[in-house]
Amino acid sequence: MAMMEEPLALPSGTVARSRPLGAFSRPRETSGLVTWLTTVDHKKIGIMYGAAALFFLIIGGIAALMIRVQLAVPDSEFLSAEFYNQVFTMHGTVMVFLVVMPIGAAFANYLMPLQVGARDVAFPRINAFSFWVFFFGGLMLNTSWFLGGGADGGWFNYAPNNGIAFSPSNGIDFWNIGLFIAGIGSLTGSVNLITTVLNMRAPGMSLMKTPVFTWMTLVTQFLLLLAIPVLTVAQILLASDRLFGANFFNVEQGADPLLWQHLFWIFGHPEVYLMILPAFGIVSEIIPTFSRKPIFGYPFMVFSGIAIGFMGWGVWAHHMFVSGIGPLSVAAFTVATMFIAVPTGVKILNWLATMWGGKIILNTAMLFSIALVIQFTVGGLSGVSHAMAAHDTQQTDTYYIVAHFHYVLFGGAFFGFIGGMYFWWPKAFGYMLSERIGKLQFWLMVIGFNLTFGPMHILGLQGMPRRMQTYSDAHGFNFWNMAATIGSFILGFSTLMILLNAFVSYRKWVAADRPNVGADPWDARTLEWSIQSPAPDHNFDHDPVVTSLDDFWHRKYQKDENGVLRRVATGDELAQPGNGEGVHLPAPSYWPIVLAGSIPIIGYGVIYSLWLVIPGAVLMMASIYGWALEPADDLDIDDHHDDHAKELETVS
Amino acid sequence: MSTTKTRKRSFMPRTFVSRALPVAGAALVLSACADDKPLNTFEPRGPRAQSLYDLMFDSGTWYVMGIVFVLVTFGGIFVAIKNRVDPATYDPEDLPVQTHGNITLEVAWTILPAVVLAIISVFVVRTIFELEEPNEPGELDVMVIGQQWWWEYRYDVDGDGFFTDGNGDGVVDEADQELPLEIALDPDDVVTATEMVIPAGEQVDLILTSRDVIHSFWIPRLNGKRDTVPGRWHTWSLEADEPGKYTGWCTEYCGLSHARMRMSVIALDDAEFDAWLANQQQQAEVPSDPEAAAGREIFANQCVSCHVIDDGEFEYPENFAETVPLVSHAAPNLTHFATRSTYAGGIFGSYAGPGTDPDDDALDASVYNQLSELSQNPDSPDDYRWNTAELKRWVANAPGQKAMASDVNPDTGLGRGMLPFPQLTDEELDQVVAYLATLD
Amino acid sequence: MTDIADSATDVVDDVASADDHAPADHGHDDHGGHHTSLGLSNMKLAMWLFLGSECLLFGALISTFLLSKARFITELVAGNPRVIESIPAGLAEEFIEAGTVEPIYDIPFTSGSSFILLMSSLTMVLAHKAVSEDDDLQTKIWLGATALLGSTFMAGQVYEFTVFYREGIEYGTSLYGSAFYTLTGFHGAHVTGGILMLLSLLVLAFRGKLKSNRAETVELVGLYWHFVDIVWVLIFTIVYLIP
Amino acid sequence: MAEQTADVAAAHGHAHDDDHGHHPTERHYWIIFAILAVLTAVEVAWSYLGLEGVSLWLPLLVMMVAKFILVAGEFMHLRFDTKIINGRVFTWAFAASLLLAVAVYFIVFAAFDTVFA
Repeated sequence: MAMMEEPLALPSGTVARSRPLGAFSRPRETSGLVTWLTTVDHKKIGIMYGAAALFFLIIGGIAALMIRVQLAVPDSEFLSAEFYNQVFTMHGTVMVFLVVMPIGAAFANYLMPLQVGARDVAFPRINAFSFWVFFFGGLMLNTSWFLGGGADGGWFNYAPNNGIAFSPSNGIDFWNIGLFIAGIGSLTGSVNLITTVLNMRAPGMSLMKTPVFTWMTLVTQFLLLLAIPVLTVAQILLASDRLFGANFFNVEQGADPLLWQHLFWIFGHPEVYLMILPAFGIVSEIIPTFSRKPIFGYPFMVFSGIAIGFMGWGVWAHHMFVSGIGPLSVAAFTVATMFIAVPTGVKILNWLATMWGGKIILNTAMLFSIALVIQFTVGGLSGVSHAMAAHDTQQTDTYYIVAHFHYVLFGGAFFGFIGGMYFWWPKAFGYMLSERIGKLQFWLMVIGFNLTFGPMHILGLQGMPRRMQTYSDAHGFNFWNMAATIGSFILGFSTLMILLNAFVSYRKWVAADRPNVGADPWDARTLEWSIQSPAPDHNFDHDPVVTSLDDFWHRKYQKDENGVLRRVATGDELAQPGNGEGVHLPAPSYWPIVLAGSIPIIGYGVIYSLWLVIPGAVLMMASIYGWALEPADDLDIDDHHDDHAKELETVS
Repeated sequence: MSTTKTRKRSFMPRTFVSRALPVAGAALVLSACADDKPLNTFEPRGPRAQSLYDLMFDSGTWYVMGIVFVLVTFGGIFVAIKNRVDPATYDPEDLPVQTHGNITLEVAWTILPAVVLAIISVFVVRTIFELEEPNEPGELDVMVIGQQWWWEYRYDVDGDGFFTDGNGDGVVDEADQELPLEIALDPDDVVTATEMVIPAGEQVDLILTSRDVIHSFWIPRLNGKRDTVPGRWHTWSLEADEPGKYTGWCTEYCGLSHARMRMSVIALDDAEFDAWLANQQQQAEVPSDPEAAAGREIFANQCVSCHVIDDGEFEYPENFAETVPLVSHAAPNLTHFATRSTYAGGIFGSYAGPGTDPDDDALDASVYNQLSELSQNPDSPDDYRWNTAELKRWVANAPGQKAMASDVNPDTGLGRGMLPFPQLTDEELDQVVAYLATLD
Repeated sequence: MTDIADSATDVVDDVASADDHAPADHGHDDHGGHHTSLGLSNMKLAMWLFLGSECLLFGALISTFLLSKARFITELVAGNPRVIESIPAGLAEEFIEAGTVEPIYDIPFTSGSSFILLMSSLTMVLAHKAVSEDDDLQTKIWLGATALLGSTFMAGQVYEFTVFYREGIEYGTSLYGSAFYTLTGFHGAHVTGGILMLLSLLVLAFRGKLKSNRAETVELVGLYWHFVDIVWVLIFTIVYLIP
Repeated sequence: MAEQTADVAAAHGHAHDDDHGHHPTERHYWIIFAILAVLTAVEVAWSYLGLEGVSLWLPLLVMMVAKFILVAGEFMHLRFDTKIINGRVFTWAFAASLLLAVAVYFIVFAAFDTVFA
């Protein structure tokens, strides 16, 4: 418990004197843009992850709508083949790497430290660096639109079609380097978050007392930690081929193009789970809260999550059932893939069992969660039909697959994320989102989503291949494509309603001059609701001490002498006041953003001119040393914590 | 405690859910069974596709999926509606029974799906290996070569397995896979493009490979798909129960004109197939008609650096020497161009007339061998005619008709599409097309 | 590419080792020392996680090398003219005859450089021991020795590359060349990153700033350094000794 | 509450000792290094014996693994990894990743038929 009783050096709100640093002193601003650029606060970083993801969502969403417009009618000439190929590639890439993954990271960053009762993540500056390097990598990827066109190889960019001979523009280089850079952020982020979960939990919070969301974050980050390097290697091989004339995918030199597929999917399948598991964690918090019951079978929920993460490593070749890997491999991967349905099925049934016999408050967050359960089930079931390798030869690379993974990633993950936003919005921003707009959004999204992607099951089984710029009237795909296009516009509009809701609700809240919402507006269960909303900078005034799972709830409700649960206190009564006197917080820093900014310079240099690598590398080395030598800002701290500063004086 | 602001009971359109879902389900079944979908996977026309179709029913997978779907969907909605409380009037102390779990139940729903899946996987594994069974000796082998953005087929007519069994040990093995693609075929063997003609009722084994990037060969009503990977030789097979046209589509994303890389399989009855084969084994004739002869001259000047027409007279560039007489190279072999009903990667019809839409499966297989004759017969009751105008447009400016990267790669000598020929006059185009019409 | 990977490594390492003001990391309490859920240092945990991640990275690179080598030799033996053209005339026959690419390796030389890298692990661990005992002189000696041995190893690598290059094994000419240079080059980049960290520590040591309270920083750099050594143990056996 | 706090404090109070303190002696490190050097010498010698197949690569791999374990266990102090309730955290974090890497890439080899061909 001592871990939270920090040196009480700084009265909150006061800024420490900063030591001159040569280049930068630690930033002193308390408001404005600079606080965001230099923040090391996990909550601000989480919000920035979310904002960046929404920004990229708009790019990916516009691409999606362009695809749907193009496919609305047969023989359409809305987009050229060349541009269409870029659009669907970038849609997939942006949505996977720059939308779903960072929204997961947003929730993990914002919530996980609060849920484990920590004051921040283990390495706050690295956390900021992770965000900025992800964001700059994503921006760099998207600059390809203006620099000769986006990548055009599909989001998994199979070799040798990704080679310079078949894709001579720089699009795939941007895909490669941009994602490589974003991957650095994922990797450092995963190390950081795993360390936080494992090592910074509140006193008494054993691993089996941590909330399910935190567990899923842990599993997710382990998947990232171990999957990203495999993609990195694939990207290194590709970059070597494209930019430096290597031969890894040069068939004429005896290379085997399937190497790319193996490497990509060894990464890619864990990737799929690391996109869905955070949403599983989110609904595992929402459903118990609004069913007024604890999660059904907590250990099963945890272990099934671990099992999914673990089994995710043994099934990658089910993406390659038609690649010609041989019947033995196909059979082995079929069986392995089948059994992934078991832990996912356990989760679904446990969510239903949690609702069973509950007192269900059907608000927006809960509706989104229920929709996740049902829609993910649809995606899971079509997944089982893909796992049947023989039959998959009829389904893979058709719209049936497109339907499948959108049911998983949109109907599953994204619905969970939107539900999570409704649930935690008051915690992050201090005001409630409108339930009326929320429910409208929910129903529009459900209708739009199912109208968009439901017909794709039919289209796929009718034989419509994916990644088709156009189709012919004779194929008979017209009706359902038009339906999907109509659905996609409903879906696009309804997705943006979260922003509309945030704006309208905020205006109303301010106009009505209402105070910040209380600590615990939902009568919820986990530690983040035991502090004020919006969460104060320092999170917890003092260490929460945890004795059980859902500790906060058990402090509110206790059994009376008759064994009947009674509310002994409201959440607001129990909540920490949030005055945070004397809490020492890590000071903001310029170095994470500067260091992260140096990396894309190297990236552009690798693509365009190696000379540009030199200033990038110099800036990077300078930032690393600047970072390492940056003093702790609080001069009152005695002993070795101060020696950064002293050391700096001597060095500089 | 809850500050949810809803005053009214939340809107839960039971009617929508309870009506729309069955309707959607029915629509799925109906439209999947409709027979105007030439690529429909629910409409098997051959034993391999049939076994894939049956797999999902025999193993009970569709039923299990259906039951789980209904249980979770309606179970979830039912529980949500039945147990809901009105947040405006809900007393937070009115707590439900605080169940933490039920080990028996949870173990049961861990084990039960595992057992079901284990049973299903037995069926799947069996089918996987069934699909790999080769055809009988003496039946046809065809090599399928994917290329941006059309398909080449090489028929091992004499059955010596020349391209499948280089070391003559009767087995297609790794050593055979080292054979370069440019090797010439035996004189009896046949090379063609875009349309694969097979005998109905016979299993045709395919050897799949690619010249450039990964493609995937898929005739949905005959079998599932398999990728053609450069540098690798995969095996796959097709069998059509009845004569007919079966369309397909490249299904592995293969670059710019992926959407325009289509193909079809024409299954003919035995006699028709033999006639077709005998014709394909002939060399093309040097035309006597002056217009066509002029066309041949133009072809000799402009086209032979990519296209092969085997009439024994053409002089080809040096790097073609080893591949002539039969093999196509950078572009389709056109020796019997006029016998094919489609061209340009199966997106245009060479003939107009009943059922000639390239993407439609309505073409009557029994007229397939006579298309050329019918088109030249002004009294033809079926009114087939040579698609002269479209062909002229194609020859004049192919990249305008189909997205292509026409620049020739100096390293590989391969173009990735046909060049435009703006230098050809209208008259010359007429002559070229007239020449092509003689290639039957 | 290696620049970036290298820098990624630097970022994780240098930065992790310096970022010790995570809020929960200040040991201002009754007991002294770090207090974390597991009772372990955050930074050491992070370093081990990072090294776990590196296992997957080098695993993929080694696998790529082995697959490429196998494919390359198969093509050679099969007599694929394009593959044979891609390597110098004199070597091609030698390769085909041996069915291997081994003849170009200079095993005694590489054994020497492997030994040097192995030795640097010893000096590294001695440096850590010295710094935790506040033995300034030994700290400087062993850190310097480690950096020197690492640099010697790198010099050997560069020499080997130039020999190969002169023999005609170029990065772009063959699958084998690409795979070999990428694997060993990547390892070399990691070593270079380690040398930079060691030199930074050495500067601190000479400025009298490397005391036992920073033993953990030295240990972290040591973990990284030993890991790089371990990777070479694998590469040496798998790439060089087993044809 | 106070009672709970005390319990928790006790529960939390485990394993405060980091692994400092029981590091081996300098001599120990030299001995380990000597073993490593000998192993390397034997490896190189073995590769010169002209053996082929299993008798060549199996002993080499065994010696490689032995070196690996020695460096990780002794120089990287995994042998002295703090034992806390569920085991040795660093060892697990590293070994799990390592085993995963070995398993995954072995399967890749199997899929390429280079191991079992």
